[in-house]
Amino acid sequence: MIAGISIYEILTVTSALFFIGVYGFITRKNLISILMSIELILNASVINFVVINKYLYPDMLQGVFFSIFIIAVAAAETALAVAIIINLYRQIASVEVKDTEIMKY
Amino acid sequence: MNFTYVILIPLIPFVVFLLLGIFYKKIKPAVSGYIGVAGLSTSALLSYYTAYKYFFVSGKIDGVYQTFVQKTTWMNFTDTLAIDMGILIDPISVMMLIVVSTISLMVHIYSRGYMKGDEGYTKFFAFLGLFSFSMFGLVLATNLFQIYIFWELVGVSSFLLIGYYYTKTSAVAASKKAFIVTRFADLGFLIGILIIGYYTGTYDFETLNNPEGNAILNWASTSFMGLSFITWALILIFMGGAGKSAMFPLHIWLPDAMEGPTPVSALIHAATMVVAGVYLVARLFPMYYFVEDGYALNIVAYVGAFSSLFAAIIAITQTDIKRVLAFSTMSQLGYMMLALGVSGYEGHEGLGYMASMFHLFTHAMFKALLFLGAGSVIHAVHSNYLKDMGGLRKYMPITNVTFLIAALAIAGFPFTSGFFSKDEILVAAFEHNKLIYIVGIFVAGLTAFYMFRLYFGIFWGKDTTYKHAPHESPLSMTIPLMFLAFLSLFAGFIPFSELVTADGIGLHGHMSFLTSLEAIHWDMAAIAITVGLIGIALAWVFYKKENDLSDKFANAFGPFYKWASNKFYFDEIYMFVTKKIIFKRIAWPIAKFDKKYVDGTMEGIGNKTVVVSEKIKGIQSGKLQDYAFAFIAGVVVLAMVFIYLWTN
Amino acid sequence: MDILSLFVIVPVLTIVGLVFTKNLKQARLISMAGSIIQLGMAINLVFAYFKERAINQDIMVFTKDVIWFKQFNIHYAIGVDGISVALLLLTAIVVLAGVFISWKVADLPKEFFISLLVLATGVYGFFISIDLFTMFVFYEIAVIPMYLLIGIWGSGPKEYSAMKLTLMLMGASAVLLVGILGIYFNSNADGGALTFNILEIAQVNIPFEAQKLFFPLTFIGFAVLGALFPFHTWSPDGHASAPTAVSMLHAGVLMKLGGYGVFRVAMFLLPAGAVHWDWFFIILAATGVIYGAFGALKQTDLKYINAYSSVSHLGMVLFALLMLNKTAWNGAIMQSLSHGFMTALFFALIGMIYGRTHTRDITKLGGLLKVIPFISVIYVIAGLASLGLPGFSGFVAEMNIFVGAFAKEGMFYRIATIISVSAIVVTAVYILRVVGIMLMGPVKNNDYLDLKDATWYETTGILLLLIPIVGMGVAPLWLSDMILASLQPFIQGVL
Amino acid sequence: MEKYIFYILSLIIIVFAIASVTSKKMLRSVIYLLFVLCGIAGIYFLIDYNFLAAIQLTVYGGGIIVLIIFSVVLVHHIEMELELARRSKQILVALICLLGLGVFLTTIYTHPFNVIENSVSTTTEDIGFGLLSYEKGGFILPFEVISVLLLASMIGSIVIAKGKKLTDKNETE
Repeated sequence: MIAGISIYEILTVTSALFFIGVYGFITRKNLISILMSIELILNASVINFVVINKYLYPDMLQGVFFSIFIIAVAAAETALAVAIIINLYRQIASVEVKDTEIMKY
Repeated sequence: MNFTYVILIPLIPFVVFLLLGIFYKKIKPAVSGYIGVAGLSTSALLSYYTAYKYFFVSGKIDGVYQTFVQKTTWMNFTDTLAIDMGILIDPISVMMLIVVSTISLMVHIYSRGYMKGDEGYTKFFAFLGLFSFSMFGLVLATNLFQIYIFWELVGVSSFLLIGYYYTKTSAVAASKKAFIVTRFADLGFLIGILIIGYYTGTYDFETLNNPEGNAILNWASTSFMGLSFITWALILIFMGGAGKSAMFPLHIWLPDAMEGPTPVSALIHAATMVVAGVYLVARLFPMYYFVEDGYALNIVAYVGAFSSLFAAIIAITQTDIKRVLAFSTMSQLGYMMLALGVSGYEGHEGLGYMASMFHLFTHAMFKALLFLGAGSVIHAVHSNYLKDMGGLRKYMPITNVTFLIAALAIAGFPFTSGFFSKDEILVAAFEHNKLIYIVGIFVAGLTAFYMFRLYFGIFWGKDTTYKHAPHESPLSMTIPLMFLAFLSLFAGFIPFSELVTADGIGLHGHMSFLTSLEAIHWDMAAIAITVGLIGIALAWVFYKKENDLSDKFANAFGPFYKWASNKFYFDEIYMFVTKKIIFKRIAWPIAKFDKKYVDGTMEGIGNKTVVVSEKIKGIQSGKLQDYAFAFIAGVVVLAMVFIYLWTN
Repeated sequence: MDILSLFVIVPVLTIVGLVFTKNLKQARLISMAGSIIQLGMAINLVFAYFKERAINQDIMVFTKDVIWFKQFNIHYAIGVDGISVALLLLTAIVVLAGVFISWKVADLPKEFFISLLVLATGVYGFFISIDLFTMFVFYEIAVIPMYLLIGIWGSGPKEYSAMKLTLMLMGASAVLLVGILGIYFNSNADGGALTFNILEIAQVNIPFEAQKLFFPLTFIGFAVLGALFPFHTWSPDGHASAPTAVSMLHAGVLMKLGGYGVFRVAMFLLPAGAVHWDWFFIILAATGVIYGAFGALKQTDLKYINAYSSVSHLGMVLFALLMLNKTAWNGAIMQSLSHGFMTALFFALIGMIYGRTHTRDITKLGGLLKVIPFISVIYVIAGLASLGLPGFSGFVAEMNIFVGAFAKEGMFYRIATIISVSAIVVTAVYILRVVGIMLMGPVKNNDYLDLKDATWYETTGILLLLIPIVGMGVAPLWLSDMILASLQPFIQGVL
Repeated sequence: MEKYIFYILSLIIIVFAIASVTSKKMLRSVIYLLFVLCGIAGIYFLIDYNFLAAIQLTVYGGGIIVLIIFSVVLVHHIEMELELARRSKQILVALICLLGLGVFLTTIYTHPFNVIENSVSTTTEDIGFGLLSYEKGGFILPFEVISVLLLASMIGSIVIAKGKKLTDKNETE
């Protein structure tokens, strides 16, 4: 519990963070930037897990566990993504989204 | 009275046509000639028998020539309206039977010599058979539709025969022109028929022509643009007749039609088919006379008079002998039309009608003779042009004499056949309309002049040296010439005024050999004879011996002469209309329009579908971010919808 | 087995037989045998019809009704009247002639004849059906093989043409289906059950509003197949690319489905709609008549000329149908028949000329009358028939149309009639233009000098088509009376 | 006091998050992200989840950011300017995001949270027990699954990053 701060304020911040992530995800043209936006989104939800755990169910730790899992998965995901990006860069010498559209057909 | 056998008259030539047409490869040319002649002879004999029986034995009841009709239904339009096929016997149809069968027979005989050695010999006789069949059918028609049917058939036979030398481009063009121009005229005819059929409920001549009948009495019950519908119909029908009879302005096909073999010109384009228009007006004469007080008939008169004058002027300037004759034909047809136009119906009033038919008859004889004579000359000289001829009288005595007789007849020399008929026409015109009378007299003079210009040009004039010395034609060709010459000389003594009149009652109470002589109005005749003789004399001066008088004369007229020799540029006008306007301004744009807009629209729909599908495909871009955007936007919108709108 | 179902069964059996053939010879023999049987049946049907008609005064005779799909009350309902009998005869003759003309089809003969007969099956089925749904099914059966026939055996831009033709006709059938369903769902207007049966629907007074809505749909749906202006553009391209026999069948028979459908469905079931809309479609039809004629004037490809001529002639059919009286309708049916024979003959002849000279461009041809006289003479005859010369079928049909159309009161109809009548002049011009350029005149190409005239099978095909043309033209009475008698119930429906 | 710290942290998070998604320079963008992550760690400290905060700092701030920086350095020039989306698209997306934010916030503010006042502090020990417990409410199975997942992703990363096959294929083409 943060003294003087209600759950609403924290959720407001995470919501904002979430949508900033969404915005970045859609508008960025670079695979790495997109990856970063995803991190923002993930973080926003992680905070939510933690905060709700703390404010509403202080006796339990599920929120914390989930946060840990999410961080772990995020790490794995980032590692994979970076691998893919590097591979892609070797193939086409670019990590721009517009150069990676050939899969659609 | 039983006239059923008359049906054989058209059917025999038709059988000849089928026989020669189907087996045309198997039959030897010589045999086909005999078959044709034999068929036509039978028809001719039957025609003469019919005429004898009708005119002198049983046609008259109570002093009036009756109309005999036998018919059968051919096709039903409605319960009351039908096309019948049948035969109609009345004075003019019987007269026409004689004309057609006589000329056709003569032409058949003549063609055996003229066409000898031609590779299409059998085909030629087959076509002649078809033509004779159609012409007989036309003559015997009992109703408007039947006459229309045969009208088209003679048109097509004419087309086939003009285009007989089908490898010659000019012949093909001429045949097309003839068919299309007359077809255009027939359009009017057909619409006229439709109007008559609708407003009177019948196509039968008998019913239509009955002066007390519905069609004539009730003409005023309908009106359209100031005239009765029936009048319009009659004008349109006359348009059909004008097309076939080469009246101004539908005459342009006739000169070109001379591309056909000469016997064909004699048969179709001088003696028989071209008079079909005259015959048609005569056939419907009571309607023309009674409906709207002869409004349509006046048109007939003026058109006839004008065509007559117009053609006569052109005829003077032509150098192709067949074209001179063609314009002469047109001029004489105009004469017949004007005679009909000035005629009344009953008794002496009907003089014009009788004169017209009389002239039709005599004209058929002497004009056929002229053409056949010209054919004989062309056969010998192998040219159509006056400049290649001259002094032929020494080589071709029979042709010379017969041609002279025909020329005298057409010029109205006293006591030849043309003299009588022309005299009657002028009298009728004088009594009815002075203007037309003056035109008639003037044309008579012109006729005499150009005919003798032709005659002197061919048989006298300069002494041309020929590569092959011309020689007289074979007997098969000269016999018809002589026979027709005989008719041209003496046909005038046939008591026409007794036999062929509008109301069926003879103009004079009695009948004798000299009726015709008695009937002559000598005061009138004197003028006509004088004018004719002046024409002949002028021709004598100009053309008897080789001199340059005629050239000087032509130069004096200058541009007018040039106009006339170019037929007043009518061909060019029509060419302009068809080539420049119809083809360039209508057909071509329509073809373009079709390709570009109508088809383009349909294509456009197809192409647009492709374009739209491309666009839709673009939405499915494969770009993750676009999908994400759509996803987020969709979620947000749906969330809003669910939260705020569906809150019960 | 009833006499009408055989018309569908025999071609199907022929197709089955064709499946087992091995080469061209066998394929054409089987097809010929099947088509001859078919023609025999058609002729027999004419006599049987007259016999039956004498004792049976129903609208349709030889009716048979088998329920096919119960939920929607769809039946396999068949029956004929004088009109269908005449059209069946036309179909049988044209199909047989088509088989003869395709005597020497080179590639995939078996498949070719199978497609041809599938087409024929559809047409036969269409003419005998009196159930809207069955009719529609057969209609589609008839249209689909066209795609294969043109796309595979065609010439020139065949894929394009096949695609265009099929798409436009399919588009039309979509519209048509809406119309038919509209009729179906209004067929209980008087309280009965929903039905597809034409005769039953004809007894129902479909509400005027519905008629107003569905008449144009039904009309256009069928009329596109009848080359209604401005939906005719599939026809020139389609015909130009199609192989000879297909052009014959298509122009000769398939396009008649349009007129027939308009008459049997649109006019018969929605008479009030017809009266309401007639002015609009008369404008289109009359435009088509004159427009097709002028369009033909400027073409140089023989098949295009003929296709535009078909637009003109079939425009006449639709025009006559819209005049809503017996004489005009009689003319329309006769014109359908006449045009069927004539245009099939034309396409057959064009195919022969093309097969010999390898060009359809009239400006390159000339003087054919000298080298292939038989074909050329028949071409002239066909041309004369087409321009409405008395003694041939075209004249009879056109006169009925004109007399009927003229009998319709009102200045508008009169003017439309006169415009249509004037097409006969234009027709004469374009026919004679072809005759003059292609058949007459000097021989333009010396290679043509040793062309062979028609072979026996070509002659047979030609004569098969020529005889009815002349027959109808010379003695129209029995045919026109047969049709007129069958028109009676229809005209009562309209007036 | 804590209150103000929270506001400051929030400010840092939001501002640097925005900076991170709009910056044209790649490396800067990554650094901004690092600040955001640190800020989040601060929040964890504030609400007394120290262990979590530590993880956040080590895994995110240490591991992931370093990974990303590596990849950036591998594939970019440091000073390269990034291409941004079209202005219209940016605005559109921003609008949609604001709209979504609005929906979120209204939902959040209209929802009555059942907040329990407490000052329970969690030790790392609790977390360790919870994670490895196989009793009711224990997370041993997910823990194992995650470990397998991590292994799998590790192998996967190596295979993909090596990219031998694809390169071969490209060469043969």
